[in-house]
Amino acid sequence: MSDNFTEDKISNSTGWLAKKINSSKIIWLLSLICVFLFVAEFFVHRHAEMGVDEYIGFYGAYGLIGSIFLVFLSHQIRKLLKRPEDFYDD
Amino acid sequence: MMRDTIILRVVVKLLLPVILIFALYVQFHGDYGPGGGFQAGVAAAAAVILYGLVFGVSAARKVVPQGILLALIPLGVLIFAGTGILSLLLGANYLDYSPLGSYPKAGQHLGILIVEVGVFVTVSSTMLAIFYAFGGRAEDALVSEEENE
Amino acid sequence: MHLPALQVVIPLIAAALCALFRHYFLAWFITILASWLSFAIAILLLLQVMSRGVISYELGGWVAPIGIEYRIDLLNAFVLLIVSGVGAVIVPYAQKSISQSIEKSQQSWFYSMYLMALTGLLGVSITGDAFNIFVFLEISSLASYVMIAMGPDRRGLTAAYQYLIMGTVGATFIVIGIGLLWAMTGTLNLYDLAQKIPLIENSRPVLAALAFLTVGISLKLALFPLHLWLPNAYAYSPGVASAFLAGTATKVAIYLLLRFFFTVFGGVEFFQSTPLPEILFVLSLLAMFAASIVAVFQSNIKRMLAYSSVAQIGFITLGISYATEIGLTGAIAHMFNHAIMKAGLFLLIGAVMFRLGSVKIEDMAGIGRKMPFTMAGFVILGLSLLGAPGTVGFISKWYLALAALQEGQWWAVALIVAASLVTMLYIGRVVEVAYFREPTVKVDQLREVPSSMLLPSFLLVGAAVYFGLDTSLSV
Amino acid sequence: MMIDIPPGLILILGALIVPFLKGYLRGVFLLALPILSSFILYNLPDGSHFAITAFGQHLELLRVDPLSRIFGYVFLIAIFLGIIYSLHLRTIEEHLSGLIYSGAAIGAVFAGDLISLFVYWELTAISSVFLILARRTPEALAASMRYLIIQVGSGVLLLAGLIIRWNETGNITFDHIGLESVGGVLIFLAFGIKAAFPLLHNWLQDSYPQATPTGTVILSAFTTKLAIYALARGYAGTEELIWIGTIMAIFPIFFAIIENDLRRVLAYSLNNQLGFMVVGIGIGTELALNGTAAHAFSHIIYKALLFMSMGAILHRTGTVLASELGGLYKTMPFTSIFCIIGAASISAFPLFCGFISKSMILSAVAYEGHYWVWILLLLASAGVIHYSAIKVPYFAFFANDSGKRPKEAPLNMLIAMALASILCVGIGVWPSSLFYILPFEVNYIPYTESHILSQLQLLFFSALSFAVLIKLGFYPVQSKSTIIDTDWIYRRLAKAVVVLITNVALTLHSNLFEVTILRARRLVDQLYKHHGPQGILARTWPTGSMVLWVAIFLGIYLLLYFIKNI
Repeated sequence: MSDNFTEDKISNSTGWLAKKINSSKIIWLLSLICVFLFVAEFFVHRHAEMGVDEYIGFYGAYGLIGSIFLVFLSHQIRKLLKRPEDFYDD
Repeated sequence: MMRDTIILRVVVKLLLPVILIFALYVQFHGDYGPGGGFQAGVAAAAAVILYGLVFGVSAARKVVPQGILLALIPLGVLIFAGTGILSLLLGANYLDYSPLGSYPKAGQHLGILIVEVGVFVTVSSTMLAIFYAFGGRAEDALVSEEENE
Repeated sequence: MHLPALQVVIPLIAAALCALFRHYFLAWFITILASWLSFAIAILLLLQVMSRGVISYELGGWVAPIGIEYRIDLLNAFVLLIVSGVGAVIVPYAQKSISQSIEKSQQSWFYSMYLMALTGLLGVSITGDAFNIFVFLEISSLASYVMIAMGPDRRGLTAAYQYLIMGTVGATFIVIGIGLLWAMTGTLNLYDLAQKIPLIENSRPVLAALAFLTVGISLKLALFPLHLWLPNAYAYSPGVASAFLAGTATKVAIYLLLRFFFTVFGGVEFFQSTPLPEILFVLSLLAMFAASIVAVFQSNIKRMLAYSSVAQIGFITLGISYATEIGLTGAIAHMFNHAIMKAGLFLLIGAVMFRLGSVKIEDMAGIGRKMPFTMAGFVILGLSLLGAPGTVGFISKWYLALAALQEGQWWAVALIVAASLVTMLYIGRVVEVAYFREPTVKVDQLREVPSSMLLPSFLLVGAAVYFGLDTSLSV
Repeated sequence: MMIDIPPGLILILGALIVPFLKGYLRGVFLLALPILSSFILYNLPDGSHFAITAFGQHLELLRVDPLSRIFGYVFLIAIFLGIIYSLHLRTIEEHLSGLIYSGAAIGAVFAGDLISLFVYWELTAISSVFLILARRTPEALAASMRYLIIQVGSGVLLLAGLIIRWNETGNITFDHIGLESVGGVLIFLAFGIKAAFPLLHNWLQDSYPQATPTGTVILSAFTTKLAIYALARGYAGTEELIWIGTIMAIFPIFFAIIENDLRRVLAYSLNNQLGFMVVGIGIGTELALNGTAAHAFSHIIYKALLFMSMGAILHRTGTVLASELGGLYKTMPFTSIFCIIGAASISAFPLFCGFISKSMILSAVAYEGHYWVWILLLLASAGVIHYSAIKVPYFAFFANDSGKRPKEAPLNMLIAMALASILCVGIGVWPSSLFYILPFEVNYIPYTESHILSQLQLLFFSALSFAVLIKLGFYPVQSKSTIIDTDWIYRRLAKAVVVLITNVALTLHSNLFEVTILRARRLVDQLYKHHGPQGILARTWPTGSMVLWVAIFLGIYLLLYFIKNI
């Protein structure tokens, strides 16, 4: 029952975040911040701890790639592990 | 019940005093030789039991009533244990009769006699009580059977 | 000074007085006086032994090997404490329970027998004379037969009869053993025997005596598979008698086993040179499992507890079979603990019987709500029985496990734990019925038992918890 | 002296009074207990204060040192917040259970020997299960039983380990234990279960989401952090912990990303955060242990805050499934803000408490040169923002509007969340306040330009990837489902095996049983036939058999005793 309920409401929802344009705006905003942070790195004294992090943009790149990697791997794991809701019948 | 055996009845009547006296002999001789309250008690009880066997338990019950019997059993124990307590009170160890008399030997004589009396009372009355319990049942059953006929 | 004599004589005289006056209330009153007095004496004796060492008391002033000697060391002072303690705690409870289940005219006899049994058990524990042990053993046994026969259930008679036969066989074996020893050494004093036996300990009669004593005592302590008399005897006797016997009789038999093997027959080396440790070990394990499992399937809760007693005795003898300091500590501690727990459990079940009139497990549905204190006590003691930390049961099982570990027997530890789990099953069954089922109409009308019954039970419950935390006394 | 009362005991004893109080009085009393307890703890100097002798051993019930002190404080804060959060409850079940549970955990933290630790260890297990049971659903009942079995099992392992250790060393003081002996390994496993080591972790995700809204808040604080404390005390510097912790930090991320139940997501993230602490313990340097303690401290607060916000949602809407929520920010603005503060803390945004503590652990790893561990933990940090920091608030409060318009959370819940938020930000802004109570002296500066910048880069690029993946539809769709974890082993595999064995055994048993019964019945019939209708002889038969047994035994004993002599 509650499933239908969710589906129905999506179309006529009026939330700010639900609007396509707004979600694009958020992505633009985030991208802007990221670019800013990337550029900022040229002006800040870098203090590398591990060697690999002295490359410019290491943290950003690692965050981006690592996250995407995690999500894609999750997809695969999900295929493997997902079961119907009432799988454990106890 | 052996109502019809006259010989038995007469013999038993004759034997009873002898058995009782023998019981007393065993009782008091226990101090010096084989014997003592236990054996004497059994012998004395045997006398009454014999009487009961021949003349019927109800007759025996008239001689030694059940109520008295039930009181005698613990009384004997009390005599026995009380003597011990008495010697405690007189400052000796439990069941050490020495202080009971004027000199230790006399005390010991007296003590053992009293204790043996206690044993006698308890043993004889217990034997009798057991006899009453079992013999009485058989007789009661017989009586009720006769009534049914 | 004369405490050792009084320890035995007071209940004896009181028993005679009860029988003499034959008034139910007076008898109860005498019983309560006598039992608490002897408890006090036992405490004093233990304190004396602790401070001054072994006490020896010569009856009738005769010197030891000839006369009868009462001799109290730490071990039997402790047993005296257990027996008189359990004996004393039960009496206040008895009045209500007995007046319900036994006719008025018979009640004084019950109290008399109760005191006789107490006399006998105390006598066995205190005396240093082998023949005296037999005499007192018979006194206590005969009194117990009577008590069991006075049970509310007609099956009590059969049970008492069986117990009579088996008890007599056991006692006869013991007296044969003692007789053989006497024939070989010419003495009946335990400590005198202990001096003389090592010289001839491999002669046939001594070994035969040992065999007779072992079997006789095993019978008395209900060592598996010689326990067959016990379940019925405990199940069909009056609640008070069950509690008293379960708490004391087998414990005294265990004391005898310890006394004969470790005092008379020259201690640990001799014990280990015999095949007894192995036999005891195997039988103990069998008892722990077989009897526990039988207990699980019982529908009568008193029979269940009786079988549980057999299993718990298995735990005790297991500790003895190791014959190490830790093992014996565990065994003696468990002896003490089991006395408290089982007496308490039987009292509480007696309380259930008092109100419900039945001890069938299925009749007890939902009783936890109607008799909250009784069942709470049951749960606590049950937890103790299965060895939950914070209760006495934990302490002794702990030591038993340690003893097993000391021998490097990992699997034995696992078995101890597993047997405790079986215990959990049968206690759990009762708890499940008592708390998680809807009360039946009959149960719904019940109320809690009077405080004269609750307080003694809770004294034992309290003891089970207290000694579980403060282990200075029992360890 | 009043000061010598163990702080944990105050809570436990106080709990016993609670049932007799009503209304406001109860509320005041509940709140007074942790305050009183904190006061006592504050005034306790370091050292051992309350020792008894039992089991022939010297038991130290109240050993205070800097390591136990910080856990004591944060546990008291946690129960204080938990009580405020649950003040609206009319039933006392959860209050009682929570108080005893926290009291036991605090008692365990101050236990100076393994025996008292064991007693408290089991008490936490037994008292906490009521927080799950109080939900009163069949699932909660089943989960609570699984939880109880595993928790008690951990205690049994601890007991076994401590017995062996006692046997080996004769010493039961709770100090460094190490993995050198069998006992040490068993105790390690016992701690490991409670710390939710990989493969031993699943009780956490299984049970916490089943508890009541308030129950989860309280549960999340104690059991696992107690285990962290125990590990830090007994196994600091144990190399194995570094890799265990790293795996712990990584693998829950996958589950968290695909899990639909938001409280279970948080449970996985709890596991992941524990991984960081376990790594810290494994490193074992002063900085690492400081980091672990600090991370445990801040983690208790922000995880409680997150669970509180989810609890508020559950309280108002009856569900925390991501697939059924969304758009709640409109009617629950405060809860949303608090949730975001918690999310910012867990993802270690600068100016929030997680930033301080996680940085300490990462730096400790870096200083000791564990290159791969560092790389993987960094990945885990990036992952945190995905599943915990963004996913939870996003699906609950924003995302697609579910149309649900619940009321704002009750006032007491808001107050609790506000206090937790203040603590999160407070520690983030003034880290020295936390440093003051850490076990070792601190000379660590969290806020350097370089550090802030790299952390922000990591977080924002991850956030960007989240936004892009959502937009492109690559992010796993949240739908009702069950994700199998190691609980499959005991909920499915073991069940199947047990069912199989039971069936076989039952068949065997019933066959055997029938045969035996049949035989027994025949025997009885025979006897009955032979021995008359009254069955008098039938009754004496057992007595005879008993005597037979006695005779047999006598024979055996005689034989054995004689043989011994030949």
